[in-house]
Amino acid sequence: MALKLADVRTDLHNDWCSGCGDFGIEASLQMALTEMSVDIHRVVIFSGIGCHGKIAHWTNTFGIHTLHGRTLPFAQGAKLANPGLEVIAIGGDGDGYGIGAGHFVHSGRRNLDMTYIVHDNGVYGLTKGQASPTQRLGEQTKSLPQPNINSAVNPIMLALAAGYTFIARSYAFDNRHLKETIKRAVAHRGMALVDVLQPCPTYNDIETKAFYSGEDRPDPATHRPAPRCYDIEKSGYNPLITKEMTPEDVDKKTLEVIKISNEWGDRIPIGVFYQNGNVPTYEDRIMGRIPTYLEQPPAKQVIQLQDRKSAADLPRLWKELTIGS
Amino acid sequence: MALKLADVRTDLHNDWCSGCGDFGIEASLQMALTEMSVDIHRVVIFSGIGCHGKIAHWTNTFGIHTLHGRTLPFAQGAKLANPGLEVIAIGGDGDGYGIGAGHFVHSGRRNLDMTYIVHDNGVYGLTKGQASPTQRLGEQTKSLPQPNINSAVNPIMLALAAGYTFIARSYAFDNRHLKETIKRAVAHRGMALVDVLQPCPTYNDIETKAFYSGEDRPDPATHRPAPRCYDIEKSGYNPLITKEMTPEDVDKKTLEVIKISNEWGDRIPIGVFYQNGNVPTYEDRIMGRIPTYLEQPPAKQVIQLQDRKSAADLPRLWKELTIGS
Amino acid sequence: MSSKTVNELNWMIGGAQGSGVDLSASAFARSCVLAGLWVYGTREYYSNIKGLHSYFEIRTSGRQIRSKVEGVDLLATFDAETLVRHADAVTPGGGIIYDPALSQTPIEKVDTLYKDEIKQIQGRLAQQGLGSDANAILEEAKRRGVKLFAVPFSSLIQEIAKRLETSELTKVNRTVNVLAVSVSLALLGLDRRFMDESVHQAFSASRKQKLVDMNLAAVERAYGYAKEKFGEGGLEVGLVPIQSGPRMFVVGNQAVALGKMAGGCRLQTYYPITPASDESEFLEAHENFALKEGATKDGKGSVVVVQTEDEIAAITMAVGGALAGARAATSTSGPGFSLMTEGMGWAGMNEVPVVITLYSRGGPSTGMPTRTEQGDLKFALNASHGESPRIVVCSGDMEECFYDAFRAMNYAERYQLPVIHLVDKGLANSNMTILPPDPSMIDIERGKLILDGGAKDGEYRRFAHSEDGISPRAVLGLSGYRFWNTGDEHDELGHINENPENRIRMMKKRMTKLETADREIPESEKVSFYPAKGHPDVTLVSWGSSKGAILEGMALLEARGIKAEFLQIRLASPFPAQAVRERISRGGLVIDIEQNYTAQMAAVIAEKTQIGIRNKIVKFNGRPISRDEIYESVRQVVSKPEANERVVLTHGA
Amino acid sequence: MSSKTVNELNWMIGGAQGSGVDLSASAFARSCVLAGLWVYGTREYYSNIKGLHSYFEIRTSGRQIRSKVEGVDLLATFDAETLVRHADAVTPGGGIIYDPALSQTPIEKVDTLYKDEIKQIQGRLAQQGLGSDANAILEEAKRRGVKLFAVPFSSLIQEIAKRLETSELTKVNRTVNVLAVSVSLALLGLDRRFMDESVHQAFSASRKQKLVDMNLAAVERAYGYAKEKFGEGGLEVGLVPIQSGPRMFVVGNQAVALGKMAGGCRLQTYYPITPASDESEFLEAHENFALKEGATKDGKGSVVVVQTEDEIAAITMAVGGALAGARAATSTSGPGFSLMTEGMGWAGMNEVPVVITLYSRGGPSTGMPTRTEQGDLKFALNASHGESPRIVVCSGDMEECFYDAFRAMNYAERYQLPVIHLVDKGLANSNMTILPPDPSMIDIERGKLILDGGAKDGEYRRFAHSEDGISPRAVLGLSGYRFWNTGDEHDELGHINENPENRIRMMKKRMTKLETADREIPESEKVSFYPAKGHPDVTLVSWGSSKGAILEGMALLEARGIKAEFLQIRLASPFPAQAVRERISRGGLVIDIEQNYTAQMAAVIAEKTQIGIRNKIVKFNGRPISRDEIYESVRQVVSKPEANERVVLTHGA
Ligand SMILES: Cc1ncc(C[n+]2csc(CCOP(=O)(O)OP(=O)(O)O)c2C)c(N)n1
Ligand SMILES: Cc1ncc(C[n+]2csc(CCOP(=O)(O)OP(=O)(O)O)c2C)c(N)n1
Ligand code: SF4
Ligand code: SF4
Ligand SMILES: [Mg+2]
Ligand SMILES: [Mg+2]
Repeated sequence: MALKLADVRTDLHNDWCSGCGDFGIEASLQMALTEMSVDIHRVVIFSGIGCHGKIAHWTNTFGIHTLHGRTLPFAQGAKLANPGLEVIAIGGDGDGYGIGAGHFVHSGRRNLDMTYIVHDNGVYGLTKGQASPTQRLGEQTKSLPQPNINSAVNPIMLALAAGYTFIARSYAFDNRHLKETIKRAVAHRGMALVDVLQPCPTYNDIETKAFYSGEDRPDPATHRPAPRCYDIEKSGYNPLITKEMTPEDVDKKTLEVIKISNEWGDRIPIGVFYQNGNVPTYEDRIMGRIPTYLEQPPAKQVIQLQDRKSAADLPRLWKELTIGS
Repeated sequence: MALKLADVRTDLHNDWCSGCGDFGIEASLQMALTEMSVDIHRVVIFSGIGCHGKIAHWTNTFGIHTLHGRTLPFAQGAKLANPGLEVIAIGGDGDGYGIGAGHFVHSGRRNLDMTYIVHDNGVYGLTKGQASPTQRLGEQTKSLPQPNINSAVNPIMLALAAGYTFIARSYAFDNRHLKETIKRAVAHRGMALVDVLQPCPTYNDIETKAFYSGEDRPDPATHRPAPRCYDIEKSGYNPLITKEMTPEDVDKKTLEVIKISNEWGDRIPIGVFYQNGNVPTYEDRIMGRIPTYLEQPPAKQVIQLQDRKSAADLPRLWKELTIGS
Repeated sequence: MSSKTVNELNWMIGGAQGSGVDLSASAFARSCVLAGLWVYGTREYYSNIKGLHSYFEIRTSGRQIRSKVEGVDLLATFDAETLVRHADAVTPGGGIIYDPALSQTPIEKVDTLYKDEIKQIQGRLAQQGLGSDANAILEEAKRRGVKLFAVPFSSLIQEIAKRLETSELTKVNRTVNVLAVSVSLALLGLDRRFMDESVHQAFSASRKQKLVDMNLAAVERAYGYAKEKFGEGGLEVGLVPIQSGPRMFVVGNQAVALGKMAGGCRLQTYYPITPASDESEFLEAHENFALKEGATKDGKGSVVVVQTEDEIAAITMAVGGALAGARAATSTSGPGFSLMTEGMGWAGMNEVPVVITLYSRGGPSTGMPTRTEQGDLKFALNASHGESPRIVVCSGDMEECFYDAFRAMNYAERYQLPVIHLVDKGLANSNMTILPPDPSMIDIERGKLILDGGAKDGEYRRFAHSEDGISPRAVLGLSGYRFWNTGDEHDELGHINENPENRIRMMKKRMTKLETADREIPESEKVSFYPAKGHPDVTLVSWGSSKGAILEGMALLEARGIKAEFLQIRLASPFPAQAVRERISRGGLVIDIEQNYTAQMAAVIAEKTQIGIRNKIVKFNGRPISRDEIYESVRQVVSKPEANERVVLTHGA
Repeated sequence: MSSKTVNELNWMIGGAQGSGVDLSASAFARSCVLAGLWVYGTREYYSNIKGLHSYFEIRTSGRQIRSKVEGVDLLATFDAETLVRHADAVTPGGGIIYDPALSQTPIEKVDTLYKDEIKQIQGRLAQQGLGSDANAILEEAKRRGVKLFAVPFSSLIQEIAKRLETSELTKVNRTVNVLAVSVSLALLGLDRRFMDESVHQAFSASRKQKLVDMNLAAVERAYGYAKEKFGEGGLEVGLVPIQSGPRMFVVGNQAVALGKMAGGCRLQTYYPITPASDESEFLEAHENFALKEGATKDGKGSVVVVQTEDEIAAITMAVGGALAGARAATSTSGPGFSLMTEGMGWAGMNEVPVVITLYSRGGPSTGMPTRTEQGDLKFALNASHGESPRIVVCSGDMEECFYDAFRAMNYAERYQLPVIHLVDKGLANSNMTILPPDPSMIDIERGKLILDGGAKDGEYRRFAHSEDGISPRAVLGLSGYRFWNTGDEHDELGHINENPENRIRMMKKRMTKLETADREIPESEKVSFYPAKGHPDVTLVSWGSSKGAILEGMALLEARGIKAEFLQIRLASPFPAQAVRERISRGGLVIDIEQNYTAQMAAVIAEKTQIGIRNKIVKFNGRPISRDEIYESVRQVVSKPEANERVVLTHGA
């Protein structure tokens, strides 16, 4: 049964500021959900704390609105317990790259088969506009008393260093691109990052919608605004790491990813930067230890017998600890 | 007055396992301290929790043995309060790249003028040998019940992504190289990382001293072991980012760093990978806000008058809050 | 005008978060203050940036006031939601300002109301045979004797735009706030010049003359309209200017920030969190300040404010700064404090002076980030594993926010330990007029800090044993005073030591400091006692922001013949067991009043004095306690103590 | 042999950490167990990997024993440090095995002694007119009536090497442990075959026949040497085999791991920390296990153990797993628990069943990581900001470690909240023989878990109100039962809701679950009561690992005519106030016994019952309480209660 958008939306009042890029992300995510061939009952959205976090409530799937910065470990716990779930974790840039940076790094090292979408708006929205880790040094968005004193992180490079096997960026108001990117991220087997450039009209008066759509720089020919974001894949870039590639090829690709990811200003790259399906997922790795893991993951195990007694055959196990007979 | 090694050593019993690479690091650090032209009274060692952490007690400077993973924020706090201190933070790989990964990333974004030395032994030593974040996927050091299930982080690349402006690697038992690297790191204006490959004879039976010194691969000519570590700078690599370089040049250098940092196995690069003195330090940035910061940093401010009353002229400040007269 | 209650009223305005209601509220309050009056303002808002409902109550009076009251004398609205939510709070004889254009709005169309709320309101109206739109709400109010003042805001705005010959209607639209305030003040009879001045002060910072002009025009038009249509208005309350000396108009977290600055705080770390970050941002905005003459040559003082990556970094960075000799502090609220516990324990173990301002908001977990609560007391007292000393100070009003923040810096350094300064959101986000505090009331006391640091022979022992448990303290970089720190148990030098006897001495040393503090801190800083006139019928015990409501509630009780005394607990650790035991064992019927579910202070009292307080009044719906709730609930308890062991207060929208 | 005390002795061995002392200790214990005896073994070591001193005491008996005792009957040493540190613990009539080659070692050359310790020992010897080396220590012991057994370990080793014709002397050197144990057993008169078997069991896992042979040779040589030189030995204690049924020889944290497995735990997250990680590693080593017949077709069970990046991830990942329906747990000790408080609060707010095993070690901060303490009780009870329900279970012995771990999994799921299972390091690292616990004593109770999950019409309300506060619980992925969670206050569906009335109901709902738990959990799981024979002179109140020492101390007291009863508190939340009040108000002189500084349980009792326990016996030097300390200190208190309000125990090296 094909899902309609209304099926994946709750009827709650959405309290984001008007014009917020979060609306674009929400719409794209929800459209992706209707188009993906995944059983909607198995989808779980995890979100962090920040404006973005409320997306879990606006979306009509299981929705777990977690703690500031902790989305990823919560989400991984659920996925580990039941690998049959389709887990989509959603974070803010303060949430995910700021307080959550440690989890961000270590999630890459695990490579669980799940998706992480980050609302990247350059500010801490819900706490009234402090600089987030993606805001550049010396920039001064609206609510800052002084120019930003910290250098920015490059999430793409950080993800690469951490071991993410699918790394993409999209733009909140490029509905089509974002939706497709989310679908590809979910389809990827392994840990996928989608960094989404998200205008925050209330607090970020630098990276605005007008900035991204290039309203300040009309195309000389058409006189229409020339958007800053360009799709790297449309420009011929291929993010795929294949089995056939030599280590040198892989190195080369890695370097390309970083080079492109450093672009900013008049040309802002979006698209899939990196995709490597050849790294064993954490699920694969657990299977190496527990061969029955996928059929009987923690959440699906039988823990009691008919008579409610423990199903574990412990006396057998603790023979090794018992002396005398 | 020139310092002797004995001056910078305490007379406590050192309880590291015999053969531990930590001894090499301790010796190199202490030698560096005697050779550096820094006032020893201003030197403060901060360390984390792990075997490495005890180095703060073996060294006869101010020594602050902090919490697991929190060395960097403790150290930054002291440096911020008194930029006249020479702050050397020391961590373990579990401590610094594991639980402390978040602070690791954000310290790079600040670029305070200090040094961070990491004892990189591939294991959690003090808790009996669990895999640390630098242990490679599928490796199985001595005390692991199963091969390591997580991919390794590449600290060099992580540091680069985080914004460290001096990034080096050395080897615990290459005393001369390590000592010089530490001196250069301390001399560098900005946040400096020295990742030190450190054999843990007790728990890491893969990256052993024999491994690093290449005992398994004698040089065909000399029949002597051919060490795996090679000094990239001796091989003609130049880590310096100069003011004159174009953004393209910088990109190129960045890519080179990453490429080299991925080498492992028979050729393990050590040396300074990256050095960029042109990024304003956090101290510089504060000066942009508080012009008197360096002369009167928080720790040096006069907070009381002769009569012990508060030195702050608040009534002047709170005029803006007062109505009526 | 003789039948009017003069200079004693409660005004409310509401509207969507981000639409300028906060500006309105402060313009109203400022006008009153300029007229010599005293104000007490509270603020309620959702954890949301724009669009959800927020409202402000400004209580104003000819004498100093310290609490929220029930009942609104004049409600200013310009959206349907405010009308729907708050009309029932207006007292008979009071008034409602509303926009007639909105009166047809169906209640279910107010989509920022929760479904349950809509149902409830509709039910209430239906019972009275009323319809289900804003009009019904107005009708309901009218039936209760509330006066209605229709103000067609959009036509007034159009008039203003016309007069100013501007086409920027969206900008003029924003004057709706000033219009509502001005109509209010006109109805209350306050001379226009105060509002003019208030507008000047509010908008001159923006340096846009146009904005000032536009809003002045709005004031004029609103006063004109009110005079025209409502004449004297017929309200039973009014405002007249009076003579007053200087008063500070201050928000709770500003008072804390000022106290910290006075108290010598020079490094503040923080990670953004509601409602704590306002304090750090205020400090940052005032990072450069003047020193008194004679302090230094250049007279320049400063505080370094650092936004950290998380609260773990915030506390450990502050501790690092303190080790280097700076007076250092951090500010947070519950979730952040949870993350600070490990770092705080390290500071306790290493005897580092550091101040943690803990703004208490609705918990548990993310809870209700913008609502008030006193739910963190027992956590603050017991936070961090193992046993380490800490001082916990609880402020009850604006002045205490200032003085306690100052004293906290002193306590930390004198006793070389972490000090937790507890401030409820109800205080932190409220504003009120107070007499300017006097920083010279308190000396800066640095305890056993080694200030000279001349070259020194022999071993410096950072943790030297002493009778009072406190050792001379050197700071990092002090030549000749090298020391070590570790979170492990350590010897006097600070080196790891697991010897069992050393352990016993060191545990004792650290815990002894709390006994020393208990001995040295004067009782006046531990408890405040407000006696009844004559033998008390009831002894109210409480702490934190309930103070104002209790003090004013006591006056009402007394008027009804109930003599109440009040014991305010200000220091929760070391706990003033002796003082508390004496007071509650010789007073009247003891009632514990707290803004949490489990009556945490009562639990602490039971633990420390073995006296169980049977009667409790608690509130935990996230809204502050009002004077009238105190009055009513205490009366209820007094009338039948056995039947009212636990009274749960429920007021507040 | 008739004058010998048979099967009732305390043996000690010491040596540098990492030199195999742990192996020796377990070989000794295992030999005893194989001989049908019961053992209780404790382990003391530094926070160090190799080189610092560790020692083991193995108490053995013909009947089940449950505690540490003072006084060593036979001390086996092969390094100078052990001699220097522990010779004074040997009782007159006991013996010391030592290497004569070490007897010249000057005490100040033992560089792993702290300077203060050296000074103290030298002082003690000087007072007796003795020198300052190991010989003086021996002489001191001899004067006290201790028998000395010189064993030239290195020549024995050389003999063995010769016999085995091996040149790997470093490997043979390692047999020193087995030599020392064997000499001990020979002196105690235990037949060699038990030690042979013990060696087989210990080394056969390594699959190195050579190793087995080498150690068997050592056993033989040692027995031979002892017979030769010492004959019957003349010790006043001895061991003889007895008939016994099966006994489990288990370490505390293994008992917990087994309890969790039985209790259905299938996801365990952890971050390495002493002394908790042993439990997780045991689970990981047994991640695949068998199921009982009829459970599933393939009969294969498993537990996924995940080493996380920190404790914040450990708790939140476990919570994520629990949401998906797995029984999930995490294990940590103080520093890690400090980091878990925020995540635990979220679980409380969202009613997620999760178990946190909290191994209590010396605090505060890093403290004494390898030493025992009961310092985390009040923190566990109050951890996390705001007010959220939790159950806190405190285990007092091995069996309880098992059953409580099982029950904790049940409590968590029945009441849908976090359960903290408190286990002292003193228990976690001790080993003892117990009767194999019976998992079928407890049913798996999943409470209101929705198991069927058939397609369902209408809204599923995860937080539906109910009388007992507990709502039917669906898990992620259950078709037709979509739900939401948030750390914010929420409505029945789980969506954010700041309405004040909703708030009151939801707070009440969550806290009501604790009342429900209090009602439903049988008293036998809340407190254990051990009556005196006849009216008690004293009522001992305690919790956790002090239990064993108290029970055995009571027997000694009774022999001296002091009738003691014992109330063990097992559930600290919900607190069994009624039961405790009754017991302590009608018993004898009440004495609170705890292994912490502030007597935390006494504080909780005061809070919950308003009864202040005046007399306290506390210990906080990191070493476990012994039977004899209980005996002596209780006698002391009983003899003069007023003069002994707080007795601090100081034993242990
Ligand atoms: C531990 C903790 N610290 C701080 C906060 C306060 N807090 C709430 S939202 C937020 C920032 C959100 O920024 P971001 O993650 O970028 O999300 P956005 O609002 O921009 O979508 C913070 C710091 C919190 N909830 N928990
Ligand atoms: C919050 C916290 N979690 C866990 C621990 C336990 N712990 C002590 S040392 C250590 C690991 C140390 O490993 P690493 O940092 O690599 O240092 P090494 O011992 O290898 O030098 C851990 C996890 C702790 N002290 N604090
Ligand atoms: S503050 Fe910014 S991010 Fe948050 S809802 Fe408003 S526009 Fe969106
Ligand atoms: S365990 Fe490893 S790292 Fe630690 S002291 Fe021993 S050898 Fe060194
Ligand atoms: Mg953001
Ligand atoms: Mg390590």
